[in-house]
Amino acid sequence: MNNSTEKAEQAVTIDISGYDVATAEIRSEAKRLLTEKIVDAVVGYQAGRRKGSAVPVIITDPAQAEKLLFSPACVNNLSIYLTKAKKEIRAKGKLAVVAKGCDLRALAGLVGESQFKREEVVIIGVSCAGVHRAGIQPGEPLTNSTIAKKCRECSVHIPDEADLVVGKLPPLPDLPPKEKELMEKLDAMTPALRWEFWKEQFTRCIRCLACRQVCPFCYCEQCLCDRGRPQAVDTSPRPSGNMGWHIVRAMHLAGRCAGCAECERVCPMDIPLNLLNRKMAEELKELYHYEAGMKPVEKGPLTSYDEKDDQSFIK
Amino acid sequence: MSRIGVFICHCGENISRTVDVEQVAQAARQMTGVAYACDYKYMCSDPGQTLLKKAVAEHKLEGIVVAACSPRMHEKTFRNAAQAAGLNPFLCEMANIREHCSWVHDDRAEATTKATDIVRMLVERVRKNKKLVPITVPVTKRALVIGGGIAGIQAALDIADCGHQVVLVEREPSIGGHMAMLSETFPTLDCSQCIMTPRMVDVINHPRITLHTYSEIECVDGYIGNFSITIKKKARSVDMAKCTGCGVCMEKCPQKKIPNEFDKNLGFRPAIYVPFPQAVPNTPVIDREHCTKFINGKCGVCQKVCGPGAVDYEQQDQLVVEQVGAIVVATGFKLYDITEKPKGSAIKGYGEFGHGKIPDVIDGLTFERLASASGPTGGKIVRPSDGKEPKQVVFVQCVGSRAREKGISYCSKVCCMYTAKHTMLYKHKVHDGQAYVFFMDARTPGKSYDEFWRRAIEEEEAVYVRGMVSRVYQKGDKVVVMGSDIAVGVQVEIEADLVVLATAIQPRDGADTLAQKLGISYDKYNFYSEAHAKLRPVECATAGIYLAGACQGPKDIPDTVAQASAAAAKVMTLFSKDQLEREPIVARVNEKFCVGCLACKKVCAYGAVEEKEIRDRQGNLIRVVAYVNPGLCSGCGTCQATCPSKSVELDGYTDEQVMAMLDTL
Amino acid sequence: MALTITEENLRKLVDRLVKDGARVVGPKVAGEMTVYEPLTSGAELAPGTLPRRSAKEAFFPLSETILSFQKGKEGLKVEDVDTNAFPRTVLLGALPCDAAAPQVMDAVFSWDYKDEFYLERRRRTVIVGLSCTSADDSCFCTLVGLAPTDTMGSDLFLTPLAGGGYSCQVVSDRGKEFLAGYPELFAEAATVTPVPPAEPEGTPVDLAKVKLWLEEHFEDEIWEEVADRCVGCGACAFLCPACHCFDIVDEGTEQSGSRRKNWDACAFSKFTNHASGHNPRDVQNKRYRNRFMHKFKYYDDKFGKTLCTGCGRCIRYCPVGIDIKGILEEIGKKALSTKDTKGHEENHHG
Amino acid sequence: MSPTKNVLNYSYYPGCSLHASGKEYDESARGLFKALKIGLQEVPDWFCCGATPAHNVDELLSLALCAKNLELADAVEGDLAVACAACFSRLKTTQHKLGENEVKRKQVEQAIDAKVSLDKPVKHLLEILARDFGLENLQKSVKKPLSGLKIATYYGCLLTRPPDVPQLDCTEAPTIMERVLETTGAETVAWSHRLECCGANFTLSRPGVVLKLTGDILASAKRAGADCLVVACPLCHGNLDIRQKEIEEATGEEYHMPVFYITQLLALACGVPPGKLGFNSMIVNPTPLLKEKNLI
Amino acid sequence: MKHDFEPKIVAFVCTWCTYAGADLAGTSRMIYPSNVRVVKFPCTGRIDPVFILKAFQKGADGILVSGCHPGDCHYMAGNFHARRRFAVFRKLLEFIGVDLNRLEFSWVSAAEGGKWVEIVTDLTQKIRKMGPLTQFTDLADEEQWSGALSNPELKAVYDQV
Repeated sequence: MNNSTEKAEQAVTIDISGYDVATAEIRSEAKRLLTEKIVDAVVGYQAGRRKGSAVPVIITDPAQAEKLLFSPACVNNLSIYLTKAKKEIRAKGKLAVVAKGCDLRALAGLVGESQFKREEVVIIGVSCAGVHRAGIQPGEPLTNSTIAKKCRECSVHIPDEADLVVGKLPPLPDLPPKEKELMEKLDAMTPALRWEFWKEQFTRCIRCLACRQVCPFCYCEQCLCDRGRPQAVDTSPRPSGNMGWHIVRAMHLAGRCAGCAECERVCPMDIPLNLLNRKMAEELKELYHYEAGMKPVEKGPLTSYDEKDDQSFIK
Repeated sequence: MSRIGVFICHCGENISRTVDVEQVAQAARQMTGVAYACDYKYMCSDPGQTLLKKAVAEHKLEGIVVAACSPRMHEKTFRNAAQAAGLNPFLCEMANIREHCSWVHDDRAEATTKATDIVRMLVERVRKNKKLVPITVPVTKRALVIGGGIAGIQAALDIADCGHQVVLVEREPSIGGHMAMLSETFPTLDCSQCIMTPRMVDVINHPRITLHTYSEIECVDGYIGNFSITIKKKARSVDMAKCTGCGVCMEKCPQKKIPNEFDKNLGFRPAIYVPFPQAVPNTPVIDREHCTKFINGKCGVCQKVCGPGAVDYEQQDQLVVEQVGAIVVATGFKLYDITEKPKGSAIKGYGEFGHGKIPDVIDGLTFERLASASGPTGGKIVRPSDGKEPKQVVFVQCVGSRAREKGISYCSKVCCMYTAKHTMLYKHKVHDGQAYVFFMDARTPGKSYDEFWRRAIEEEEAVYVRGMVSRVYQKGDKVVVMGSDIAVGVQVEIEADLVVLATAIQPRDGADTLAQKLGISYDKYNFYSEAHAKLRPVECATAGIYLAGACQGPKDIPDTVAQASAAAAKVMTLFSKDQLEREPIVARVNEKFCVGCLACKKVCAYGAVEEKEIRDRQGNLIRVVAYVNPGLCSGCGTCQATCPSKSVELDGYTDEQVMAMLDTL
Repeated sequence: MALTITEENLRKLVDRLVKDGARVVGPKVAGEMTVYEPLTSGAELAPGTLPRRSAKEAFFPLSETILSFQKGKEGLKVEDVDTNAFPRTVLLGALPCDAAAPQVMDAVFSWDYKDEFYLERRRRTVIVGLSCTSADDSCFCTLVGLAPTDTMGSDLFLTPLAGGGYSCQVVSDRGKEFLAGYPELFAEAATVTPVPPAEPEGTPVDLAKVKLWLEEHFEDEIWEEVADRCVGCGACAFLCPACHCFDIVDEGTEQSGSRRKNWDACAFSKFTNHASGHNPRDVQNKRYRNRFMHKFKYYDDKFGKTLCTGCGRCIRYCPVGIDIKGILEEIGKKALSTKDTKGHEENHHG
Repeated sequence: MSPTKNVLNYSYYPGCSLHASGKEYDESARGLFKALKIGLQEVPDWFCCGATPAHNVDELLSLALCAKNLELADAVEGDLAVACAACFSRLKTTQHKLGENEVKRKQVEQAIDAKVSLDKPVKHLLEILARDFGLENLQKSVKKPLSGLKIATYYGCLLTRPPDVPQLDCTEAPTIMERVLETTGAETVAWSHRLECCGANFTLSRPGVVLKLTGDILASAKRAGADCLVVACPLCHGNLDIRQKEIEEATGEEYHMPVFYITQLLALACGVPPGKLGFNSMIVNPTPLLKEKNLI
Repeated sequence: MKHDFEPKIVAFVCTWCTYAGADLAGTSRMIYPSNVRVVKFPCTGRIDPVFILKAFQKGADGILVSGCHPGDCHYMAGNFHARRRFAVFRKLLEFIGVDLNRLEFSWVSAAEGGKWVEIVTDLTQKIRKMGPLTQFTDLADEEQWSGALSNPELKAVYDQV
C-alpha cells in the first residue's frame, strides 16, 4: 500500500534494540508465571516458519517460554483470544497476554463489556515503537516506509495500565500522519465522490470476514449479518450486500473500537477499513469527548447519555 | 401464516369519502397470505365486530388486519373481538387509513394507493406476528408503608381496611410524625392530637397492620409484586411484650435533664423515655447515649423498678425480612435549619439571623410545641431565653423558601397558613400581645383558607408588613428585627421579644440513600420524583412503588391525607388480582446467542435486565447471559436496538416484523 | 522446432479474441494488486507476478445467480440461467499453480451431481498456462508434486524466453484447435533459451506417507499446536485456487428475489452448524484440521488427487500466519517413519 | 528596598485612597509587612479601580479599568495584595464577570487592546495574613501584645459581598478579622452592626443618612463595651472617624471611640514604632486610649 | 397536483408522541402530501440504524425519524439513547457519501399535529426537488469488481490507500 509520494519522505529507521530487551523480559516473566502456576497459559508471539515472521501462540508449558519473542512482526492483537468467540483458549484457565498499547485499549474495552474480569488476566504490556504494516516481507527492518499507519500516530507507546511493562522505547521519529491526511482528503470530497470511493472499495470485498474474525469486539455468538430471518444484510458478496455489511460493522464498533487497525491489515483486498472506525472515533470524541482509553469504563458513549447532548441536527 | 382476514372500514364516510374502499379490499384479496377481505360501514360497531368474528370462524382465519382508524383508538376493541373469536389478540393489527390517510389527503387516487400500501404493510407485519400471552407476575398481597406520619398512617389504614396485610415501619420510637407535634391545625383550629391519636390507636389495634417502630429500612430487593424488605429493628432495651406502659421507670430515672428532641429541645426527658404522652406504641425506649447504665455500667434503676421486668439492657439490633408486593413511601419532611448549608447553596445558612445563636429566634415547630397543651410549657407561650411572656412577636415568612441563593427556589406551600394560625394562637394565649408578620405575598389557596388568613388580620389584629427582613440581632434582652415595609417604602425596626421564622420544608435527612435503596429517582432537592407530574402523581416510575405526603413535595395535611388514600387505592388496584397481568410487549433474551456484554443492561432505564448465570448440572459456571425480568420491562425496545447481535428481542416489535414492513416499500 | 510468440503478438491475440467476443481472463493490474480479471485490451495484460486472487473465478465465481423468481398476477414465475449464454473464455497467462487447479476440481464438480454452471464454463474455456519465473518463500508447488514449468491443466503452455516473447507448447488437442485459429501470430524458431524457471525452496514431500500419517493422527496435539491461533476467517479458502465449497442462499423478498450460489469456507464456525445448534466442529482447530485433511487425504481418498497446488496464497494472507507449507514439511518428516500398514497403492497425481 | 530573605512576595495595589485620605492604612500596611518579612512590590503606574461610581455609570468602563490594572499587575511577580475593600471588591468582580461572560470579555479586550489575564489571584491583606502567612506565624511575630484592648471589628457591607465573588469568608457571619486580631492578645467584642452599611458615598450627597447609619454603628459598638473600632476600608474609616464629632452633637451621646485600620494595630503589636503608624492624623485622637492601655 | 417524480418517504416514529401527533393532524383534517409511509415503534430507542439502511436499500428517497421531545419520553430515556445513536449514524452515512438532506430527525409531541404536517410537507418538497435516491438501488444491480475508476482525483486518493 505504499506509493510514490512516500519516496519524498526521507527514510528513517527506528531502533528496535528495545524489542530484544522486551523479548528477554517476556520470556522470563512467562516462565515465572507458568512455573509458579499464577497462570495456566500465556498468549504471546513466537517465530513463524518464514525468517523474521511472528505468529500468535498459546503456551502452557514453562519450557516453551523460550520460544516467545517481540519484534516488529508482532502485529496481531492478541486480545481476540480472550473473548467468548475463542472458548477453547479461555477453557485453558487463567491467562496471561502480551499486549501492545493499542491491544491494551481493546483489553480495557472487553473488561468494560464483561467479557472477562480484569483480575482474571495478567497483562504483560510491551513498550512498542511500532510494528510492520500489511504486505511487508517478514524480517524487514522497521522504517518509515514499513511501519503501520496506526503507529505513525500512536499515542499509547507505553501501555501503563498493564500489570508489567517490558521493553525499552527508542527515540521515536516524528512521522507525518498519513492516515490523517487521507481522512482530510476524503472529508474534503463531495458526498457523491466519497460514495464512488467507498463503492469502489466495497465492490472488491469478497466477504472473507477476516476483518470480523480478527476484531476483538466482534465476538457475537451469531453475527447480525449471518442471520437469515430477517436478512438485515444480504449475505452474498455483491456490492449492495457488502455496503450494508461494512456500514453495520462500523456502526456496531462505534464507541468500542480500540483503533488497533487489525481489520485493515488483514483485509486481503486492501480495503482501508480503519478509516470507517477512525471517523466514528473522531465523531464520538467531538460529540461526547469519548476516547478509547486504557482503563475500562463502565458505560461506553453509546450505552449512556447526557441530558445536554447536542441535538442541533434535530428539528 | 397464510389465512389472513382484511376488514376495511368506511367509518361512516370518514374513510370512504376519499378512499375507494372496494378497490382496497380488491387489492387486499390479491395479497399473499390473505384468505378473506371485505369492507363494512362501521367495523367498530357491534354488527361490524360480529361480522369479523363470523369471518374468523367461517374462513378459519389465523390473522386479522382491520383497516380503519388509529390503533390508539380501537386496537383494544378489535383485539378483544379477535380474542372472542378464539384468536390470540396479538395476531390482530390495525392499519391506520383514517387519521394517516383519508383525513389528510384529498386526492382520491393518491389516498386509495396509500391506503392499499398501508394495508399491504400491515398484512406483511401480521404474517410475522407471533401469539403472545399476557405476562403474569405473582403478587404478594402485602404492602409496606415507610414512615409513620399522618401520610403513612392513612395509607396503612386504607390498605388494611381493604383486607390486605400492611407492614408499617417508623424510624422514631413512636408513630405520629410531625403532625403529632402540632398544637392546633388550620383552617379549623382543631387540636391535632385529638384528630390524630384515634388514628394512631387504630393502627396499633389493627389486626392486619404489623408495626415496626424505632426501625429503619436496611435494604430492598425484588420488583413489583415480589419485594423482599430487610428491616433493622433498633434495640429499644425494653421488651414490648412485657411492658404495660405504666411509666414508673420514666419517673424513677435519675437522668432528668436530657433535651427532648420531640419538644425541639425546649422540654427535658429522662434517659428511658416516651417522646410524647400520647405515643403509640406506649413503650419507652432507652437513649443509650445518655443512659448512665450504658455509659459507665452504673445505675440500672429502671430495671429494678420495672414490675413486669420488661427492661433488658442486652437487647440487640435485629434484622427482620418482610415479603411485600407494593411499597408506599411516606417519609415526610424536615424544616430547613438556618445553621446548615443546604445542598447546592453557595453560602452557609442564615448568617443575617445570627445562625440560630439568638435563643429567642425559633422556628415554626418550636412555636407549635410552645403552643401545644401537651408541650413542655403546657401551652403557655414563653421566651426560651428567660421564660417570660413575649409582648411583641415577629413572624418572618419565606425563610429559605423562594431563595435561590440559599439553594431552595421552591415555595413551601404551608407556611403562610401556619403562620396566620400562629398569630391566632398567640393572640388567644397573650391577649395584650402584638404579632407582626413580615411576608412577601400570602398563598392561601385551600378551602376556607383565605377566610382564615383574613380572620388573623381583621379579628386577631395581626400586623402584616409586606417586606423582607434584612437582619435580626440581639439588643439587650430584646431581639431587634430590621426589615423594610415596601408598601410604605420605609425601613422598619421592631424590638421584639420573640421571633418565629417560617423556615422552608425539605425532605428528611437520608432521603437520597433511601431512594437509592428503593431504586426510585429524586430531584435536586431530594424530593422523590412522581412518574408524571399531572397524570401519575402518586406513582414512581419504578413499578410497584407509590408516594404519599411531603416526601414527594411540600404539602399540607389535607393534601397529604388525600395523596395517602390515592396511593392506597393504587396499591389496592395492584392487589385486586392475584396475578399482575401486564402487556406481553416485553423483551426476551435468546440465551443461546447472548454473549453477556450487558449493553442491554446499561441502557435499560427500568433496571429490568439482570445477569443470569448458566451452570451445568455439576453446578460449575458456563457463562453469564442477560435476563429480562418481565415484571419490570416496560417494552421500550432500546435494548434490542443497542444489542449488536439482536440476541434480545422485543415481542410485538421484532426485527422480522419491521423488516417485513420495510420489504413492502 | 518450437513455436514462439512475441510479447506484442500476444497482446494482439488478446485484442483479436476480445473483438471476436471471447472473454479473455488474464492477470491485470488494478490499483496496486494484480488480479485475474476480464481484459478489455491486450495492453492490460500484466503477466509474471502471482495475482492476489486465484484463477478459479473464471469457472467458479465469488457469487453467481442460479435462478430468480417473481410473484406476479399470474402466480410465481421462475427464471433459470441459460448456461449456453456463457461466453467463450480464454484464461491467458495462468501460472502453473493456478492452471492445474481446475483439472483437480473437475472431479468434484462432475461427481454424483454435474454442476452445469462450472462444467459449462470449463467446456468453453481454453487455458493458456505461463511458466513461473519468480517464487517467494511461501511458494511450495514442488512440495505437492507440481513444478514451475508443469503444464498440468493447461491447453497451451507459454514459457518466457530470455530475449522476450514466449515459446508455446501445445499440451492438449483443445489447445491445438485454438492455435489453429491464429497461426499468423505464432512463429517457428530453431532453438529457444527460456528464462530460468523459479525454484521454490523445500524438498518434495511424500504425499502418500502424509496421507497414511493423517489416517492415524486425526486426534493429535499437532492440530491444537498449529491451529489454535486460527481465527476462522475465509481468507485462505477464498484465495485458494482449489477450494470449491459454496453455499446457496435466497435473497430479496417473497414477492421477488433470486437464489445465489456464494463461496463458503469450512473455517467459518457456521459452516457445520446444525439446525439443532449442535456443531460437530465446534472448536477452531478442528476446522483447520478439516481443511488440511480435505486437501491431503479426503480428496485423495475420493478422487486420487491432492487438492493443493502450492500457490502459497493462504500463507501470505493468513491474518495469524498459519503456514501450510511448514505443517506439510513437519508432517512429511513425521510421516517418513510410519509403515504402510493398509497397503494403499501408490498414487497421488493421476 | 530589596527585601532580604522574604517569606512571601506579593504585588501590591494600594488604590487612590491609600495615597490620599487613607495614607495611614498604606503606611501601616507597609510597616506591618516589612516587620513580617512579606515582600510588597507596588504595581508600577497603576490607576483608579473606579470604585462604586464607575460601575453605576458605565459597567464596561469599570471592568476595563480593573482589567488594565490586572494586566499591569501581571508584570509584577506574586499574587496581587489589595488593602481597600472597594478596590478588592471591584477587582474580584471583574475577574468573576469576565471569567463568566465571553461577550463582555471580548469587549474589554477590545477596549484595553490586550488579552485579559484572569488567572492572577487577587487577595485582601486579611486573606494573606490569615491564610498564606498563617495565624500561628502572626502570633509568633507579636512583640507587644495588645492585651486589655477591647475591639469592635467592623467589616462594612462590601468586604464579604456579594456571596460568591470575594470568597474572603462567610458572607453574613465572617470571623476573619476577629481571628487575626485575637493573635495579638486583644479582645474582640460581639456586637450586632459588624456588617451594617456606614452610608459610604452618601457622606457627600446626603450626610444625614450617614449620621443615622454611622450613629447606630457607634451606639451598638458602645453598647457592646468596645474601646475602639477596627476597619479595613478607608471610606468606612472616613465616615466613622471624621463624622464622630457631628454624631455626638446630633445624638447627644459621648463616644470618643478611636477608629483604627487593622494594619495599624497589627503593626503596633509587631513592634513597628508608633510614630510611623499615622496615629496623629486620625480625627478622634487615639493616644489617650493607647497610653491608658500603655501600648505607646 | 401530480409531479413527474413522487418521492417515497419513510417515517419511523414513536407511538406515544409523533404517531399521536400525526393522529392529531388527522383529526384536525390538515392536508399534506401522501408520499410518507409511517412505521410505528414503541419508542425512538427501538429504531435501529439497520432499519434506516434497509429503507434506503428498498428504494426510500427520504427518511424521517421522529419521536418525543427530550424529557417527554414515555420510557424516560429511550429518546436520549436514540439521539446519540443517530448523531453518530448520520455522520457514518455522511462519510460513506449519503446526502444528509435525505435523512431528517425531529421531535414531534402528541400535541404538535401542525409541526408533523410542516415537517412532512417540507421534506417531501425538498426530496421532490432533489430527485430520486439512486445510490443504493443502482448498487443492487451491480456485479462484483468494477475495477474501473473514472475520476482522476478519486484515483489519486485510491492509490494512496
